[in-house]
Amino acid sequence: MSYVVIGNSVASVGAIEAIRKVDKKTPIVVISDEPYSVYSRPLISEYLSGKVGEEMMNYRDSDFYERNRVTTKFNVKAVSINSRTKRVRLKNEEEIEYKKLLIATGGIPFVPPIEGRDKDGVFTFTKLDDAKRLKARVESFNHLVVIGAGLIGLKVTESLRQRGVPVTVVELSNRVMSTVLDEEAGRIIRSAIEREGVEVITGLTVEEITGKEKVTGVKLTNGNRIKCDAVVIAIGVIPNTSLAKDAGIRVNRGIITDSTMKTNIPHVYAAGDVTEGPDYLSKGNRVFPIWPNAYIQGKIAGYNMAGVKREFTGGIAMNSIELFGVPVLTAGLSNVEDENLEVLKKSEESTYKKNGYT
Amino acid sequence: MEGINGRRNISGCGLTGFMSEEGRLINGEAIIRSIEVLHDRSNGLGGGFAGYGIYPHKKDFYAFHIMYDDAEAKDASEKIIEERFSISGEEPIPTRKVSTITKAPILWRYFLKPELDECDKDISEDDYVIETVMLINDTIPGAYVFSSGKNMGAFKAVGYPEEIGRFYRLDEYEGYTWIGHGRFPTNTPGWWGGAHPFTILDWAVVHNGEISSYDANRRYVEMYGYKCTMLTDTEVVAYLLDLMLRYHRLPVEIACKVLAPPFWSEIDRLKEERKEEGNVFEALRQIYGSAMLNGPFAIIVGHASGIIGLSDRMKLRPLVAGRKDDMLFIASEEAAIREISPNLDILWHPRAGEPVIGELKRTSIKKQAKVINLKERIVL
Amino acid sequence: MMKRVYAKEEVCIGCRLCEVYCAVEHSLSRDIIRAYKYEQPKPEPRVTVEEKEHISFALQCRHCDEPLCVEACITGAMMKDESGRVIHREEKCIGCWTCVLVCPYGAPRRDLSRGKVVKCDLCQSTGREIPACVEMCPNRALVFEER
Amino acid sequence: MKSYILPEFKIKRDNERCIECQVCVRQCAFEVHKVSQDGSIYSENDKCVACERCVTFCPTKALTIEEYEHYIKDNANWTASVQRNIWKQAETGGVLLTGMGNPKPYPIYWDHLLLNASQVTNPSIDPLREPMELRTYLGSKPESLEVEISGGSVRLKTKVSPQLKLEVPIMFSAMSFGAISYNACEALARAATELGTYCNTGEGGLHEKLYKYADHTIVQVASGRFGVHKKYLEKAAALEIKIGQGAKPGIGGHLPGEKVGEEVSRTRMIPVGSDALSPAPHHDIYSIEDLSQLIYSLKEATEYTKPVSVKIAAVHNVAAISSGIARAGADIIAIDGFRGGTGAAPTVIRDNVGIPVELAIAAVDSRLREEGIRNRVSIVAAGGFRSSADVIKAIALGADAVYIATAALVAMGCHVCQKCYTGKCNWGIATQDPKLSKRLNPDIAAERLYNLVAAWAHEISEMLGGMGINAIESLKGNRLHLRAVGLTKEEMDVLGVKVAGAPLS
Repeated sequence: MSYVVIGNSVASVGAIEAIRKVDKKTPIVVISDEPYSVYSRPLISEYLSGKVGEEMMNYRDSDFYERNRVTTKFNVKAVSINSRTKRVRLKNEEEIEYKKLLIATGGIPFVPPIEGRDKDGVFTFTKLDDAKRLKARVESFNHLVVIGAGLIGLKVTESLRQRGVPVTVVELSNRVMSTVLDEEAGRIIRSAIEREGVEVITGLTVEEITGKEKVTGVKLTNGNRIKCDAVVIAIGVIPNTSLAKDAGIRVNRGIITDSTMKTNIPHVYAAGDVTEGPDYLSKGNRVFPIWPNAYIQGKIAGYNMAGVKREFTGGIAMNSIELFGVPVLTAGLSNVEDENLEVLKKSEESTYKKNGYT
Repeated sequence: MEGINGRRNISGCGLTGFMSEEGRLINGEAIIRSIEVLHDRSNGLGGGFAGYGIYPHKKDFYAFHIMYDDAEAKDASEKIIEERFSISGEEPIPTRKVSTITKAPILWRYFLKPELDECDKDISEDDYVIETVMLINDTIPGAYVFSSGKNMGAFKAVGYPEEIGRFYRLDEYEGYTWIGHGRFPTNTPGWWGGAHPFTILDWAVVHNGEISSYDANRRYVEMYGYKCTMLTDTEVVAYLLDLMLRYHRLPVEIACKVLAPPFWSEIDRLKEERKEEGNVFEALRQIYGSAMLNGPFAIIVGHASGIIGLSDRMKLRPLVAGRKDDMLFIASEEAAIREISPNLDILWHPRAGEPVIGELKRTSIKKQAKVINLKERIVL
Repeated sequence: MMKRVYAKEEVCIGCRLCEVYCAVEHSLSRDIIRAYKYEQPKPEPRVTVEEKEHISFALQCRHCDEPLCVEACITGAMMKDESGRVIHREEKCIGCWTCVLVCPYGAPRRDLSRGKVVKCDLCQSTGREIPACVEMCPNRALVFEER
Repeated sequence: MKSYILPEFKIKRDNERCIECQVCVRQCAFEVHKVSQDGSIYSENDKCVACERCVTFCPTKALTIEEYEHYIKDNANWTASVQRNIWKQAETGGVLLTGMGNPKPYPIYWDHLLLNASQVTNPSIDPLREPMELRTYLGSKPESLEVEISGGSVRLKTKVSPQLKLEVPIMFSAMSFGAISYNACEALARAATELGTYCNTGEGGLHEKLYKYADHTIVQVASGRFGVHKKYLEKAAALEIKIGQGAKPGIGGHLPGEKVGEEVSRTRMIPVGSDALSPAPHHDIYSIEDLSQLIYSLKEATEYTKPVSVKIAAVHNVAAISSGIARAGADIIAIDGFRGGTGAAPTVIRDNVGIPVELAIAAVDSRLREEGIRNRVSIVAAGGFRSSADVIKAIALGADAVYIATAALVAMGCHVCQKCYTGKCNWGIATQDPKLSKRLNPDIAAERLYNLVAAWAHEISEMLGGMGINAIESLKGNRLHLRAVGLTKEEMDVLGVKVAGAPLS
């Protein structure tokens, strides 16, 4: 019997590396509906911009699976889990029995029910294939609208700008990266974006994507229209929990795990963007769709699957990203107003620092 | 002393000595024969002898052997002697003509009894004698007392030792202990007084080597009233022995361990194994550090009750010893012993710093030095 | 067990020569004057002296047993090699500074001229047995040992 | 008041070599080097004391310190330093202070004494092949020993008073915690322990953390009695009553309050920040019999288990004074010559009071021998020993051992800038500033001290071997192994040596 991992991104790698630290023998099977060896998902915007080529996307060296004695089942979707027989059924009818199972299916883009969202020229941007699809056609676009000025939205915007495509960003909240940045920081980023010739519209969103089959424009909630030939919906990701739900695993927003990353079903673990794991700050559970968190959860899951008890001490939101030449580093509750917090701010020419202390 | 006299001599020499522990008297010819073998170890610039038991008829008198450059020195010295002693006899030291022995000084001997006056009451006769010897040697130019013990005498001159022995007619003396020396001084033409042995009271020392510690030793003994008029390292050995054995009453083995002490590493080891003994040697080096003889040496020391042979603690100069019946032989070369006792019971090469001690068993002479039975000799 | 660089605060004199020699060691010419005066980009040290009043110590990558930088690195540029060193493969670094964010010691440094992170490699890349900062510390305030 | 004092030194910075790493800026406690607004580095000459810290630490050797060239009209009397001193006093009205030993060009007798060596007649000894003994015992020796031999065993009947065992006849002279940093004290104590010799607390008390080196520590009882308590006397191998110091005979000491921090305060048992004033005389010693009382009080207090040393400055009447000290019951007399160092002394005293230690040792050794009491005390010579040659010559003159301090400081890094009294020692030695004192890593300093003394010991062994001597005691007072060059008859008489080339007697 094997360790079976569904999903092949960073949480999966974390689990494999942890398992192999303590268990060199038991086979590991990795199932992925993508055809690729593990790649760096955050790099897809760099791939789009051309800054990195496909070979640079590899997150681990090419001998990673071999060295860790991992059997890969790529380009095939896991369709169901039978927790009673401890089997995973693949779309190609194959069934794999597991000793321990890790669900690391990640997130899927959140696409709100905007009218016209099925038209040709509407993209999401979370996987390499998304980037490839967009990249294949990017030269042909005259104007692009990005919905959402969060991390993904702004990264895709930056990449598109670097490819010379005029872009308009539409953000429902009153500032960019509103979940992590305060107003002052948001202003700094916004002006950096605008300096690059990108139009940023806040406080509004797209009500409708217009065009017959192909996108020709968007209509905003204030009635304004913007002409464009493509739209990237980058509002956020939500946990990809359908497989788990069908197997009777307890799911809230994400798969609920304990501190050992175990679900409510014996022998089944979850890690990464699909989970709703312990939160360090609130002491509750929370989805943390961020890269380091996914690795650590994967690692914790891996150790526990291999019989070494390790606990996840809770995730902390953190991000480091460079946007339009401005490095942005945030960690913890970077955007809360709480009078119990002592906040130190330091603003110089080109830097803005803010530290909160309890 | 005039001219080159008294310069410290650097020398490499032949030594020999023997004794009858039973006190049998042996003709002086034996010591001449023994030293003659070592002819090549001397260069004709000095030699000498000391014999013990040679003046049985005057055994209670201090026998002074004095060399005078001139009559003036003799007069001045005799004035001192007359003031301080009653003279039981005086005469020239008998010599015979030997063609190679020339430029002899006036050689005179006296048999003396100290006359201590009121203010000398505190000091012993021996000290009184030493004081007199120092006084003459230090203050009378051209006079030199080269022998001052009882029932013993030193004989020394410039020349090859065997010639010197014949010059002094040693074949006419009989003694139970004899020591002899042939010199090879390297830097000074011999002066008669500079020849070995060096003596004080009945201590007579013959020596091969150079004492690098000389000035440390000299300044040490001078603290106790000795005057190193000769500025020779051999002289200082005589005074050190007198100081340690007569004044400090150290056992003779112990005094030898002062002159040639064990290395600290050996003492440290000894302290672990035999603490008391280790403590003794540690204290010896602490207290008598200035009396240690450093540099290469082998010495033979004669005294009224015995003979001592000793080499430096690295044995940079040769010393060999042998026994035949009650006879103990010590010499720088085996040949000097074999010459007079071909069939030895035993012959050995003492280790560095290990003393060879001979002791007169039937002595009528009650000497101050503590007498130690040879069987009790401690060997490190 | 692996050898690491440890600081002895009590004898760190805050001279920052470790920084100087580290930068030189990782420069192109490895000659102090050339490196500082003529090389572009300027060589960056991988060690920083932290200092406040009389307290000072040199800090560089701790080569953690479970390095957060390796876990957090989004490109796989950071890795822990078999000897235990945390190695940063600059060719895979895109300058996202996530390692800078997550490192509890503040060890990775930004080389802004190249847009890459630089960090201590225990002088592995330069073939030294004892890291330059340790060997050149004039007051033995750095030691390279197993603990 | 406008100061007329011109700088003494000039910093030269080779801009071709300066990499602007700012090491010099960070290393200079006198704040000579500064970073200007544009990031370039400049130096203020007038603050420089020529301690060479920056020069030594500059990684590119871009710095040199030179004498500041200012024209003083050629004059043998009114030299630049004379004028500078007058300006300083005219501007402050104070006593000129200085540190370290007398720098004036008085004759150095060591350099007029030459050692002997064996040739042909007497084999020299190779210390690499043969044992070479430098072990020395300090303490009062009885005139003779009584040894009993019986039944093949020997026994010592004389009780020998306590002796200090030195594996090498070089000790570290008194330097107080306060005058020097804790790290310097620790380094000295550790080196002394490893070398099998002794360090000396000076009058600064003994820091508790150094109690573990007690077996290699001589504790001083000086006029201020700082840090003297029961435990202090217990945690010592020997006790030393300090009467005087070569750098400042006849005057007391003054440790400014700024140097009296927590640790110094606790060790010296005085309040933090208070000046530590050592009176010029001991207020309970006004004559030799008072000294005797103190000697015996200390012996009583330590139950006659430790030797008691008395340290005096070498002054004109040193021989007679030493005789008195020996007769007062001291086991060791330490004689500190006029080149001995100090943490702080009035310049005029340091440069003009006392006599050379060479003459002092010779005079004292001769005098004690004349009086027949040389055994009763050991003589330790101190004050300006620069090399193993000085040490061996001192022993040949009659010293049992020597104290070194300036050489020890130099070994640890001191560059003899003479600014000890400022407390800003850039080498971390003569300072209590935690930022500066940590510059002296005791590991390194102890190693350097060890190396220095080991090297000297090795050289002494070589020289001894050359003289055909394999135990240091055979050189003690062995003045025949010394010959004089360029000295007057009177000087040679005091030294008890002959002119080079004269015959052996």
